[in-house]
Amino acid sequence: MSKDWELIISGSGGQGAILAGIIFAEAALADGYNVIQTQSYGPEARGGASRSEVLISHEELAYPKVQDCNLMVALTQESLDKYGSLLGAGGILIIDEAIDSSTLKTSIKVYKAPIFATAEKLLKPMVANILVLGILNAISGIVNLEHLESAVQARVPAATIPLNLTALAEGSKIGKDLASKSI
Amino acid sequence: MSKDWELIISGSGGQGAILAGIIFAEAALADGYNVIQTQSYGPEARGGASRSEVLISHEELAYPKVQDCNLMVALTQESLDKYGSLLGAGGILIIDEAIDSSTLKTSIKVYKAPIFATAEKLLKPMVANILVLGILNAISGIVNLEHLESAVQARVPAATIPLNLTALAEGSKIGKDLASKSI
Amino acid sequence: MASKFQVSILPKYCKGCGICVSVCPKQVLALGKDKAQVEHADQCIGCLNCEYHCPDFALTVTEGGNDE
Amino acid sequence: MASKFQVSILPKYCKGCGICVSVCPKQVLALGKDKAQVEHADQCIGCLNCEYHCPDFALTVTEGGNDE
Amino acid sequence: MNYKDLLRKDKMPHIWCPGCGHGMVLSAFLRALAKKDFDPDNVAVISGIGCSSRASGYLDFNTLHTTHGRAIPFATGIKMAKPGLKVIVLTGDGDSTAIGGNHLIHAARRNIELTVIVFNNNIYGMTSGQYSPLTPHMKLATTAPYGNIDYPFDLVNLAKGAGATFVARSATVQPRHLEKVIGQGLDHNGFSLIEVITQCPTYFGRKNKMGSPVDMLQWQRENTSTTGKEGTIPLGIFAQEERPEYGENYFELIKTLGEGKSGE
Amino acid sequence: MNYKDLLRKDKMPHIWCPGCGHGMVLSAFLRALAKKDFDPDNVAVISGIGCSSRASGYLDFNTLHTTHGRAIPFATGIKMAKPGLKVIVLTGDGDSTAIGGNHLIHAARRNIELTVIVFNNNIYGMTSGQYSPLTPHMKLATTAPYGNIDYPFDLVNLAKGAGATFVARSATVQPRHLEKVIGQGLDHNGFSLIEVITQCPTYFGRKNKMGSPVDMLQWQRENTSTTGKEGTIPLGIFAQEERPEYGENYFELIKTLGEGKSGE
Amino acid sequence: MSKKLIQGNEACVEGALAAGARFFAGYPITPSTEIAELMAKKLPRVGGVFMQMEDEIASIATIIGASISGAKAMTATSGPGFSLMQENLGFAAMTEVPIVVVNVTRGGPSTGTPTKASQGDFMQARWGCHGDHPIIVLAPSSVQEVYDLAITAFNMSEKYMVPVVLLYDEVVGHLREGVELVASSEVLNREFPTVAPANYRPYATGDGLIPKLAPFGSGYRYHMSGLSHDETGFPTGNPATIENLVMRLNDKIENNRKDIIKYKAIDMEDAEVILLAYGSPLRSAQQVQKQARARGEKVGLIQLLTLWPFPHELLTDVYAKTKADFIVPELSLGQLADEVSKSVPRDKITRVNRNDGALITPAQLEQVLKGVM
Amino acid sequence: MSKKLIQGNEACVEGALAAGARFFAGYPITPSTEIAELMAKKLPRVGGVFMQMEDEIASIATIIGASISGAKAMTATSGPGFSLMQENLGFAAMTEVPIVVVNVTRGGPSTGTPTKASQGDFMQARWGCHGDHPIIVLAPSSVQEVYDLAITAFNMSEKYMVPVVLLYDEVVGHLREGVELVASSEVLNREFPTVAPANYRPYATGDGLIPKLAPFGSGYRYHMSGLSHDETGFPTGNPATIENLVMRLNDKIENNRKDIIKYKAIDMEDAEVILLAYGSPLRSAQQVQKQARARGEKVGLIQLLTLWPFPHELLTDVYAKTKADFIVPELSLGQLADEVSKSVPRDKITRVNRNDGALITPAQLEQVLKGVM
Ligand SMILES: Cc1ncc(C[n+]2csc(CCOP(=O)(O)OP(=O)(O)O)c2C)c(N)n1
Ligand SMILES: Cc1ncc(C[n+]2csc(CCOP(=O)(O)OP(=O)(O)O)c2C)c(N)n1
Ligand code: SF4
Ligand code: SF4
Ligand code: SF4
Ligand code: SF4
Repeated sequence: MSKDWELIISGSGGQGAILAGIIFAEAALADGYNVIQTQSYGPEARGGASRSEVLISHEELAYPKVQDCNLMVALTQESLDKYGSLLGAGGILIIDEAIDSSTLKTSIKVYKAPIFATAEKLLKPMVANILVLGILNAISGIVNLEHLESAVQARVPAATIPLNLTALAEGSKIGKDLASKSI
Repeated sequence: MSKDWELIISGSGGQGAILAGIIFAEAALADGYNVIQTQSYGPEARGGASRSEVLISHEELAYPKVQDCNLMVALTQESLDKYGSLLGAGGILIIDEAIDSSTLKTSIKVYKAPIFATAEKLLKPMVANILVLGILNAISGIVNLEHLESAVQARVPAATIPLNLTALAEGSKIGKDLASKSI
Repeated sequence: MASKFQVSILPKYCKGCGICVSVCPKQVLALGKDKAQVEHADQCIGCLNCEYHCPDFALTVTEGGNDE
Repeated sequence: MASKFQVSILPKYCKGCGICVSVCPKQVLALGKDKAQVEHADQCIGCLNCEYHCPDFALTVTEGGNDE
Repeated sequence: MNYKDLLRKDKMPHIWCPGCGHGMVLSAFLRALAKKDFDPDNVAVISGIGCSSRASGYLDFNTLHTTHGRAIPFATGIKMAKPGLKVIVLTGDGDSTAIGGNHLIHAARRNIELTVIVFNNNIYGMTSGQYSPLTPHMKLATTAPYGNIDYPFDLVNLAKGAGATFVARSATVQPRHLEKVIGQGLDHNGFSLIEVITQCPTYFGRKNKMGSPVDMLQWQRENTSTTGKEGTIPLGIFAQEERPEYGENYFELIKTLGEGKSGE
Repeated sequence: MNYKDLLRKDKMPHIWCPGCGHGMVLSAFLRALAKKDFDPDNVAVISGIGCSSRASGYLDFNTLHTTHGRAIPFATGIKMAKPGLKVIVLTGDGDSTAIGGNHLIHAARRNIELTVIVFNNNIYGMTSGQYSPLTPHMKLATTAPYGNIDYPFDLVNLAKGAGATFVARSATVQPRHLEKVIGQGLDHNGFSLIEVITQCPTYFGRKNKMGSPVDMLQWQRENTSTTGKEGTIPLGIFAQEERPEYGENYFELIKTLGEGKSGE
Repeated sequence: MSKKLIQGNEACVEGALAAGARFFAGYPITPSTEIAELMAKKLPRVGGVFMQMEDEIASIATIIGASISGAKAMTATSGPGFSLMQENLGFAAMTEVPIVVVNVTRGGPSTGTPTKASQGDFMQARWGCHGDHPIIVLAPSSVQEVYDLAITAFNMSEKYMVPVVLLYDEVVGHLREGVELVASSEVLNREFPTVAPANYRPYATGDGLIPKLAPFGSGYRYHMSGLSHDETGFPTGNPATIENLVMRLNDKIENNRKDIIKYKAIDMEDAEVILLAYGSPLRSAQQVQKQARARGEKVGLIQLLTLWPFPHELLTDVYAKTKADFIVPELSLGQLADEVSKSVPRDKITRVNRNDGALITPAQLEQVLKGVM
Repeated sequence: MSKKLIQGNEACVEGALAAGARFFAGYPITPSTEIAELMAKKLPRVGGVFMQMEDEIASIATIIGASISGAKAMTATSGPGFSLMQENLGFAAMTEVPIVVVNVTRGGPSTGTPTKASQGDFMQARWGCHGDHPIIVLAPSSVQEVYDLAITAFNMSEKYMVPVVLLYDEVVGHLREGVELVASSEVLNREFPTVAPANYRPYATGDGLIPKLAPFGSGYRYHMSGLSHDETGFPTGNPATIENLVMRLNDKIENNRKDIIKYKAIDMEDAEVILLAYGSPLRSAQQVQKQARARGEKVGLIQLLTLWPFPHELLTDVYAKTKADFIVPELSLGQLADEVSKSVPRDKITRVNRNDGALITPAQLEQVLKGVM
């Protein structure tokens, strides 16, 4: 049974990696995929590094966790160091330009993007998680952008919707750029 | 397997039926018997009619409750009405002279004694339970009187020892009388 | 002299604790064999002490006395 | 003018909450990138506010100052 | 309505020992209740486990005999799911202040409308005479054969400290006072607690050589007072305060949300 | 002895969030303790479950991290089986007044020598921000999305009402005051309770828009007072009373029995 | 209707509300807390009551009280809190008050590993309480099943007047999947008495086994007690009455096993190996079973949806027909496999156990399957 | 030494004191209360501590604390209180603190029939607690055995650093028999660490399975937690460490089954029918077995003294050798028989159940035996 996408989004607590996973899963669901989203907590109820997993497939899904990760976003060096090895050969990795990915399997397609610089530019570093979704989707082309937009609108605080949609658009732009360059 | 004696002492709460059973069991234990003493409570933790059972045997005892009662003391009409039917054919029954035992099996040997009148005479109706032990033992001849005396001494409040020993002696006297008469 | 009040005791309820006897200001009640009983019905002044102190709902004091 | 007091910060412990900065009467401390740091060591009067308020046991104020 | 008509007559006489004060508390409670115009169908009486907690079974209302110590949370659920019910908790000193102590203080804190009547006989009667959190220091009990080294709660202080808005104490020797304060408790809009000093002649009395039930009442007469007599246990109302009731607050919230007045 | 030497350095930094007041309480506690001449081998620190209850793990004593709400009875057993130990309970407002409320009032009643320090951050931190019995009326929490309709305990009143012989309240914004009252609590012969107002910026602060940890301390500064300023939460010592300690009473009894002075 | 992406715990709330739950009392505990938090948000909006109690004992007592007043009531907790609820769970069973208790399981023993999944409470869910009486335990493995079984839990609870436990592990509670929020089964409500109040005997069940308990305040005044009681609800010491009561409590569940026991059995006919599981290990088993069939291996799958009463008749039957080997993956030391061993010979059961908080992966199961085939 | 006539509950106190128990904390409950009352009288006379606590939760927490300070500590309760103790029973198992919990069982469910015997807590004694970990449960059937097994309970508890439950029914607790108050086995004490405090890791068991826990205040400063922990006692999230811990807790009991499992098997060699029981039904079984043998019938008797871990190896072995029919009398709905059915085919087990508070009489058993022979 083939799973189209097995995605991991990781970061440090508070960066919104989990929310990003949920939004992407919701968009994929709207797209007609079967999806499962899970997250890992540390041994404590709160704090620590966080990780969101999303399975996206047109087939029925059973086991709810990533088995062969083929798509990864890591928002911090620490989270890449911790989870990078889960990304299989030929997988896609999206990271900030400041992150070092030199120790990963060479077959991995690494997309380095100015994630935090751009988010900072929008004056709100906390939108990095949404911005990266734009990049991710532009590169992977998994879901319909409209569904992604609706999912963002449904899941972020009402007051921050415009800002987050801008971030998503910025991300899409960056993603398209990167995708075109990498061809 | 033969059990020498299966004794039930019953009365209303506060009459000391349970204590009497314990004392008799203790005396029998000192006599070298195997003994088991049990008691029944009502559905409540307190109050109601009470009943003490004593098994006395030279063989090992297993089942701890009376199966074939052959010896019974009933301190009230109510308790005789309730438990009298447990006394088997040929069994011995000891009751106060005021109690009616006409509905029992005819093979039962009924000994009616002036239990409460005598106790009253000793000025303490509450010694009826010890007094009846004297009667019981004189009639059944189960234990050595000395052991019964020691058991009484060990189990009643220190201040009441002399009184209770008197009651025991009175009982023995009455019992011997009755026994001799019934021959 | 008949009292205006009647004190009735439900023997089925009464447990003979003697509290009513002790709280009656007029010695109307006495403890019989195991139960309270009315001894001097005519003395009752209807103060209700006995009924209100009875733990067993055994006592009822009613106005109207003996002619009821 | 060197202070009689030395303020040392354990960066491993400091979580950058900024409380020490806020309670220092002499603006000795400042929040750097994610961690508190000593900015005006010479101003310290040894009041211990910073150390006593630090939730992370990251601050130690010792007498003896720079010559230690 | 005659208060005795609120009894389940077919369950009488009750199981309490001769001279036990629990029946006197029950009598005063029924007299107080009979004076209000509650429909018995809308009265629920909840109790825990103990001699005192057997009280619920004798009353012709909706009655619930729960687990030891938990009458108050059961009552809380009954009340919140059907706020129109008048909910009364009849409980012992052990039931309410030992195993049930936490629920007592939290119900007081919430100010939920329950009338809690504590039958305080200073002992665990049902289990035959162990000391309770209200057994006075150095009194005897089966588990305090050398005298109780624990100190008791002052239940009035405890309830007040927990935030109860109505707190009273009375005694079986004062049946009219008792009836009156229970009545006031029943009228209170919020949590009300009435501690009733009552006698257990069978265990507390016997263990502590206090004599007959009549003697125990005499002891109460000498050692309690409604006028604050020095050296006695004070009887009376010790807190009576208006504070919005828990259910009122809650159903107000539902209303507000329903009207869309308050969002998240 | 330097108070920081009482920490288990290999366990540091601790798990608490940036700006969490729990570390400030711990610091004041260690400073107070370091001034006494306890042998660390004879100090036992017991805690329940919660962010605050993680405190025990950082301390180089005999430390026990128990179940939620039960630190006090565990501590009671430790103390009574080895009366020479100095036994301290570090606990949260949820741990000690919600699930653990009964044990708290009973330990206070018994007057057993335990020093109980309640880290009161007005919320359940460990489970991510539900309201606690000390969350003020109408404040927000994850389980009070429309404002908390419960009323909080006044913990000082509750402890006093239960019979505690030493009761104090301080706040993290007053580290010297805090250290002092903890020190006095440690010296007290009997049950001592110190409520400490502390900040949870992550949940209570964020939910109630109280700003940064620095802002939350400012809030404390404005809303607490050691001098009884009108409209503020009073800090200070609210009960300090001599009453024979539970263990003293007990071991005295053993002695008396041993000398055959008292029979049954 | 389109699917919504929601979490297991969210589905639990949605299911409960769809079933008519209007009362929740609880005490927060990881990993169940989202249920309380969502209930706090949603219940007041539908006129229901949410209460956060002082502890788990108060929580269960309060919902029993609420149900006695006629509300459909629920609480949610995890292992430590579930342990504290046992005494009053037994009270609800004894007095026959319908309630639903959700236990979202985490790693034990004791406080254990609160944020990780485990199935260590399998036996406790049935036997945690003193005294002898059955209850019903349902175990969803997907978010959709959490929703569906939450409704079923209330339905069975009302139908059989019995507490029902909804048991699922942290992974099921926290994963998000697309769910159709449409009740797949009709909502059932307890039956009310029809006799006149004067003739009402609450526990007189006539020919049936299930009492019709009138909500308090509905005009039927009666007595309820956790003591052994007779048909009127009053305490009894009569042995025959007590035996009748205990047997009826047992029979009302045991005699309805067919209706209560839910499971899915896939590809049984020719199965040589059967994977048997519930909860998150079931998900791995599903994948492996599919993969194995795709490879042409004769592997079947049994998913338990009802854990208690345990479907011994099913297993006995399946084993008799197939003589298959059973593989039983579980996040515990073997509680499930032990229970299976009452119906399937011990040496036909291969146990796959994991107690470290991690899941049993499909890869791990494939390994085991290889060994067995 | 001559025999003394004492009650089961009294023998429990005497045994505990003989084993070195010096701490009791409890909360009264029928039919266990005599234990607390006697402890209150006796402990202060031997320098021990008696405390009556506010509830059963405090009771068990307090004795665990006392044991952590080095005392041999005990509590006693009955069903409702035992239910309340479950959470902290698990804590003691997890932190490996020796304690003895006595459960004198009464009729359930719920408050049930407090003054009558029952065996409805058989499964709960093993599975009442959340999480997965074994404990030891011992079951005396006579007053002498109460005394002896109270000592054994403390011994096993100290030896294996595990909570031990002493389980007996109301009849055993209240009957009086002649007892020899002489310890039949040596008194064991937990081992103390010998390493220097600086090198002490409380849960490092080396080649063995049992930790050496230093009492608080003995110069070893360490941390204990109910969270999953490593050898130092501190919380861990490491899966391998957690798995090791859970397995060690299991193995320290399971690997010592031989030492822990006590039973009496009488007349097995040629047995065609075997009576299997514990507690008061055992007494009837004893009588019936004797009577049957006297009649020349090939009837054997197995008395369980250790209930948990359950002696499956014994039963498997006996069944393999004898192919006998089993008669299992019990005061419950069949919990014991169900457990037996893991080792003996279901259709070889005849159940004799009684739930009305009365005992299974020898006459009743004789009837059943007649049917089986
Ligand atoms: C969980 C639990 N623990 C203990 C008991 C035993 N028990 C029944 S009633 C009672 C004490 C009752 O005392 P109190 O509430 O003061 O009532 P009283 O009998 O004195 O009126 C106890 C300890 C129980 N039933 N359940
Ligand atoms: C029996 C039980 N119920 C619930 C929990 C979940 N729980 C863990 S900590 C906690 C609350 C902690 O709050 P508090 O004591 O105020 O400490 P804080 O985290 O705020 O410092 C809860 C409810 C638990 N561990 N055990
Ligand atoms: S009403 Fe008063 S006067 Fe009359 S009998 Fe009763 S107590 Fe006596
Ligand atoms: S000791 Fe006082 S003056 Fe010095 S840095 Fe700290 S707060 Fe500032
Ligand atoms: S034991 Fe005490 S409390 Fe119970 S009924 Fe008797 S006198 Fe009343
Ligand atoms: S959640 Fe709150 S209480 Fe817990 S560590 Fe963070 S700030 Fe402190």
